[in-house]
Amino acid sequence: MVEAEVRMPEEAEVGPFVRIHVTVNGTPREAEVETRTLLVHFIREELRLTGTHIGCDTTNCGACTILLDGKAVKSCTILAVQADGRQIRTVEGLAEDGKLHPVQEGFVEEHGLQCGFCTPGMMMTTVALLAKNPNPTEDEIRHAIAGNLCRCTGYVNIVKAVQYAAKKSQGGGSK
Amino acid sequence: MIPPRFEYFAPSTLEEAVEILGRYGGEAKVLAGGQSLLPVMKLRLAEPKALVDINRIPNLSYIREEAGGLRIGSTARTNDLNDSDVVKRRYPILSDAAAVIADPLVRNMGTVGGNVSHGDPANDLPACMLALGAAFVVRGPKGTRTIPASSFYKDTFVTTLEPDEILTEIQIPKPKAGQGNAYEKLEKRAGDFPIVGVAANLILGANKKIESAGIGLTAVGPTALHAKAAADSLVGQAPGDAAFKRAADLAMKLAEPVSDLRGPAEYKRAMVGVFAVRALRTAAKRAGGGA
Amino acid sequence: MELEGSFTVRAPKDRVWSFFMDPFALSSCISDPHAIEVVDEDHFKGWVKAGVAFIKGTFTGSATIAERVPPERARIKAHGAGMGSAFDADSTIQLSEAGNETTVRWKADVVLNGTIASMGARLLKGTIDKKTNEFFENARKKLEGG
Amino acid sequence: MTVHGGIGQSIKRKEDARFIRGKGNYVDDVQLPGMLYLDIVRSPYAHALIKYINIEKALKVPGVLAVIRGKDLDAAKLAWMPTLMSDTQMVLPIERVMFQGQEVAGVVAESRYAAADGVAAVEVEYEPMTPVVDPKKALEPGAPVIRWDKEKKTNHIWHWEVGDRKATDAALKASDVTVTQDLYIPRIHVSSIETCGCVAAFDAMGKLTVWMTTQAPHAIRTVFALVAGLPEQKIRIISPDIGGGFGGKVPVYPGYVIAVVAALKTGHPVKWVEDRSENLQSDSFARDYHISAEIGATKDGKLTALKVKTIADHGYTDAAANPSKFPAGLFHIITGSYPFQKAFVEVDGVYTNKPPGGIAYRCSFRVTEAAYTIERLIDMLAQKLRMDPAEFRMKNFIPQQAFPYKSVLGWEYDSGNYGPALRKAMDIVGYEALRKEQLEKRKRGELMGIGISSFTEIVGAGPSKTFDILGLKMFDSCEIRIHPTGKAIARFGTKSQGQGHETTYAQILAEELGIPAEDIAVEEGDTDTAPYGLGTYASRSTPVAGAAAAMAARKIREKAKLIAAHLLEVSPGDLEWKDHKFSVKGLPSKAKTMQEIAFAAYTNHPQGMEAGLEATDYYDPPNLTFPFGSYICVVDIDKDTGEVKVRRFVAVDDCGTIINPMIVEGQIHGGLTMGFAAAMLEEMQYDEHGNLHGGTFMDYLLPTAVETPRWETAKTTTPSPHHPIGAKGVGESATVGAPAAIVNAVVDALSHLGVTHIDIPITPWKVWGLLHEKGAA
Repeated sequence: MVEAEVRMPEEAEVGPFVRIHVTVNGTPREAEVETRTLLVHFIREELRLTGTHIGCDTTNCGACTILLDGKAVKSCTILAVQADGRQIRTVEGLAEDGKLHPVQEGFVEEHGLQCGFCTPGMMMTTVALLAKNPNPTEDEIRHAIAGNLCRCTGYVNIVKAVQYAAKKSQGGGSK
Repeated sequence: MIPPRFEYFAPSTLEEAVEILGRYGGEAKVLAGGQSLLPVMKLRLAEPKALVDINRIPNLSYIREEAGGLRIGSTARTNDLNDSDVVKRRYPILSDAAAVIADPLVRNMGTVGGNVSHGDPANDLPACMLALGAAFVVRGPKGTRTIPASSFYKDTFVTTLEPDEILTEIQIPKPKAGQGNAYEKLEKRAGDFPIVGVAANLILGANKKIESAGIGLTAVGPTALHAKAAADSLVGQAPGDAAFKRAADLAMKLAEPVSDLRGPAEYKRAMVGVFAVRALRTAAKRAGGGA
Repeated sequence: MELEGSFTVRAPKDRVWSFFMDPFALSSCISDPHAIEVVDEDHFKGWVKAGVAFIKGTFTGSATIAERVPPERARIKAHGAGMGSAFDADSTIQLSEAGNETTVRWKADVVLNGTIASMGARLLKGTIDKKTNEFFENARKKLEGG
Repeated sequence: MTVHGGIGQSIKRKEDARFIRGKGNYVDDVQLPGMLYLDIVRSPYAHALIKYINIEKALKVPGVLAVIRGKDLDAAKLAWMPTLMSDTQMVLPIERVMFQGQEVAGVVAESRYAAADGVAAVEVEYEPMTPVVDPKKALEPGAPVIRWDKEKKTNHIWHWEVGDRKATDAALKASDVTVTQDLYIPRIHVSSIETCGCVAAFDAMGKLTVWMTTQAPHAIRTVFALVAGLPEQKIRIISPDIGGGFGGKVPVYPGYVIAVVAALKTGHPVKWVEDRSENLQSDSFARDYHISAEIGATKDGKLTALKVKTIADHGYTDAAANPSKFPAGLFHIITGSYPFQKAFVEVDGVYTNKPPGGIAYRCSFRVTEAAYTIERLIDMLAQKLRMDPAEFRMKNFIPQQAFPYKSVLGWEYDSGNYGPALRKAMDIVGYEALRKEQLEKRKRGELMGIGISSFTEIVGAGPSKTFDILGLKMFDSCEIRIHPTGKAIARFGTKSQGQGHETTYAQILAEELGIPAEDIAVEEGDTDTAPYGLGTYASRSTPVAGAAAAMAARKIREKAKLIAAHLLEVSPGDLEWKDHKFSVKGLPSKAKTMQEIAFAAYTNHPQGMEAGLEATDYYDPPNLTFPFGSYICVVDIDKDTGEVKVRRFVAVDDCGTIINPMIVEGQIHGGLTMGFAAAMLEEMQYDEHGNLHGGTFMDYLLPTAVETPRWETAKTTTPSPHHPIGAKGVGESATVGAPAAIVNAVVDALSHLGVTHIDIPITPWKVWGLLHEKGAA
């Protein structure tokens, strides 16, 4: 048996805490969070929406990308409290009543994912891109996803997936 | 990586914000976009006692042109510069810079005010502000004051902003006829900090000679550098490589880069020359001065 | 990082020497918030809150007078830890008198390890350099003033 | 008649359904009741004595339950653990730290946040020691010996050599032309987007379950049993969804062991997940080979001999995940695609104050180092001989009729056909036209270059006579169960990390059994349910486990044939397996499908025959497979800045029979991108004190979509003669082949200035420096 000092937890002051209200994928949520709680930890551990991932901690990789009031942002570099009163959309909120979002479809059809770890963030960035620019050129797509790192695919098929989604969306697919 | 604990305030007025900053006397930090601050806190290289989130203060994120020129509220996002039509048409240097600041996701959070006031010599906007002769409006306990960009940057992360002052607005003079400007950045990889960056602003007179000029340098000194001598050397000259190369040489002399992961000092110095010429050429073209 | 410098003050060698041997005099040359505690005449410990602007942390550490050749030469080793990092400074001062002036030649070899060296280099480059020079500049001022 | 989802079809991936919904199950998604969090205190020094570790303050941090130190582990004989190369590695140090970022203590707390606060509160006093950073200096007499714990008082770990030194020297001496070159292949980091981590939990019966980011769960279980002395039936390793592996998730990292100890100590499940800087600072690196090579040829351009000397920087312990008998991996594939008569290769392993590891960068055991070296040297020789590099390769390739080909360094290449692959790449890229363009551009003083790499890979470790890891033979396995309704589940000893095993394995089985791929569930990664296997790395899954799938399926067919004969009331000899069913020879209408046979296997099987329809196969490959390819890269260089832009990159790969073309192409895209990253961007730089510069993604730059080239791919198909379905591995070919093509293109652009070599990564300032040196800027 390993010897080391074990100390049982005591009720010491932690925090400070704040109460926040957010709307997540259409559902209002309320919680008490430590002021330093990162939005990504709030989403993953408090809301148990684990589709949003953590890859780098320094706002480089984009695995934690979500939509905050419709804008794609990196939730590892935002405090949960900053999201108070705002709209959050995560990968879990893409499919509507079982129907895949065109972006999700695109990633499957064009083999735009391999290990799947960067995929939710990549898709959220794509959703925001297409909302702003429904018909992006390859160059615009590549620049738009420059803040999302993928180590598996080499991006070629991700670009195709985005183009697929763009076409599909214009063909009346859900937005 | 987890940031240390801190008190959090989200004041709804500037007065309140200034008062809180004062109360913490240098131990509180303004939270705007947080894209530079939070990573440093997560690395525990910064442990402010309190964060003052100014994003809840109304009317602080505008971009509009007035009689005096462009007015940018300090919490306007850097992507707003990309989306702004007036910026694209009349202040293209800001579109140039905004397009190469980190990546689109960071630009959705990062603010213009944060970028110019953070004091990081690798930030792209300060050099542009120096080239444009911008001024920063700051609010403190004693009211507001206006600081010219040229006297704002003191040292790495050190500006003339007092601990209890907040940058509220960036003021850029209205473009004159015959004005053109550009920002050229050399980076190792898309979204990376610059190896070097050069901002250039030119105003051509009726005689097509350069009437006035401004040049700012990124990432080649403890702060963004105001290449005044380089800019002044252009005044009265016809826009063209001869004049541009002379100015570039002066800019290279001013630069004091250090060797690091983004290249050896001598390379960076040389690139200041290359990018000064490139920025000046584009500026001249945009000014309608050919070149 | 090897740093060095020198300054000349209008003060007798002995006074300059005793100044550099006095932990509280030295402590008064550190402009950052700090505290110092004398363990014995050769050993001190304490803390200093150092950095640039908001990028700063508290370093706890110790200093040792490793060598003293009064009133000529002394070697001081300092060590500190904080911000997931550690610094080790090995500095020597060399005094020489000419008329009523004393010249102080100082050398400092400062090594930084850990988070700052590894991840904060871009942020904190040049700080050590500044801090060290600032320290000796303060010493000069005090000696001039006194 | 084809079965749906059979071999050769680009069916969509089964696994995607959960990933695109955010329903993947990665280690950090595992949440258990009462779970605690482990965070790790790390050393700021590359080399230091630990004077004391003060945990008082840490234990006062709210939520912190325990702090684990080396001395605590020592009591349980767990302070040290063996590496895969039978060296020893610290779990937690007792007296010394050996690299910056090394684990020093573990803090266990109720939350991630409390654990991090606890880490910040642990006070460690060190006494700095002189670090050994440069492996060449490490070998100099009088260099500090860093492994104080070893008998042998030197930083030299081992010497390994193969080939005939004398004969090679003689052949080089006799050669009309020789080229000698030093190449440094820098230390790089695999940086899968998911870092490493685990969740360790003991149940009431003392059974340990560990959800772990591992590419080799079965081997890990055995290592845990041997190291911790736990009975193996009481250890369950579950490798859930893995967010990229590329070799970085093969080793046993100290964090895993500390988490298990913490779970044991606290009686709670414990989660440990690295942050990115920990991952970069302490996890397995790749490359770090200091190479001196010499190559010779006759004046008319026939290759004669190759000699290579290498110093391998292993960090403070040899923890390279190599097959045990191959301390330098398969580096002796270095004769590449060419029939050298004489060759000699030697490697010396060296200790330095850097993190341990080696090979973990989407590379099958040092093959990248080999392919890069030979393809660079071939170009340099062509340059010296003033021959076109394509023509020079064509002239020297191992001829098709020579296969199976025995290389002078002892490998038997299973199959190859190199000329057509290169020709195809040349045709696609328009090689001759590009050479014309280059001439014209040079006249105008513009810089463009064309680079070729015609590499030979070696994957599918491996035959049990030579391949084992810590004695475990490198077979792999497949177990199939066919359900009464004709659906099936198949389990494997491997573990996908994005390669799409759930789809490709199902396709092999579909082809072999006549059951549509969508009716076959594929499971991997749970040691309680899956058959034993050595795991997924070094492109071995298709060559080894894929073969096991085919063999197990054929065992099923054997039994199915008897059942079909029983059902059709004919003798088995009258049946043939045709169009994915058993039919009476000459009477195709009299047939039984696998579905009908499966139902009968549970409801109406012949008297005396066991019920059920199951089979397991442990496949011991007779040889490795040797995928190959020819890549052509076209670059343009900005003279003012030294920036290199990859204009085009054409990759022609040959990996034998292709199971799913869509997935194979995806693997190649990814491999090319990692090859590009190593050639252009990535390097782990250490200062003279052993600090890693750039320990985050702010400074360690992975390629983004912007600079990543628009890959153009094509294929030739030369099946492996010894693999049941003729397949070879492909996951790493592109990483192995790409760097040389890029560097060759850059050097080609500058060759007229007298430039003959540039070390990777090719930064703009290196190119700019050369242009200045040659007075061309």
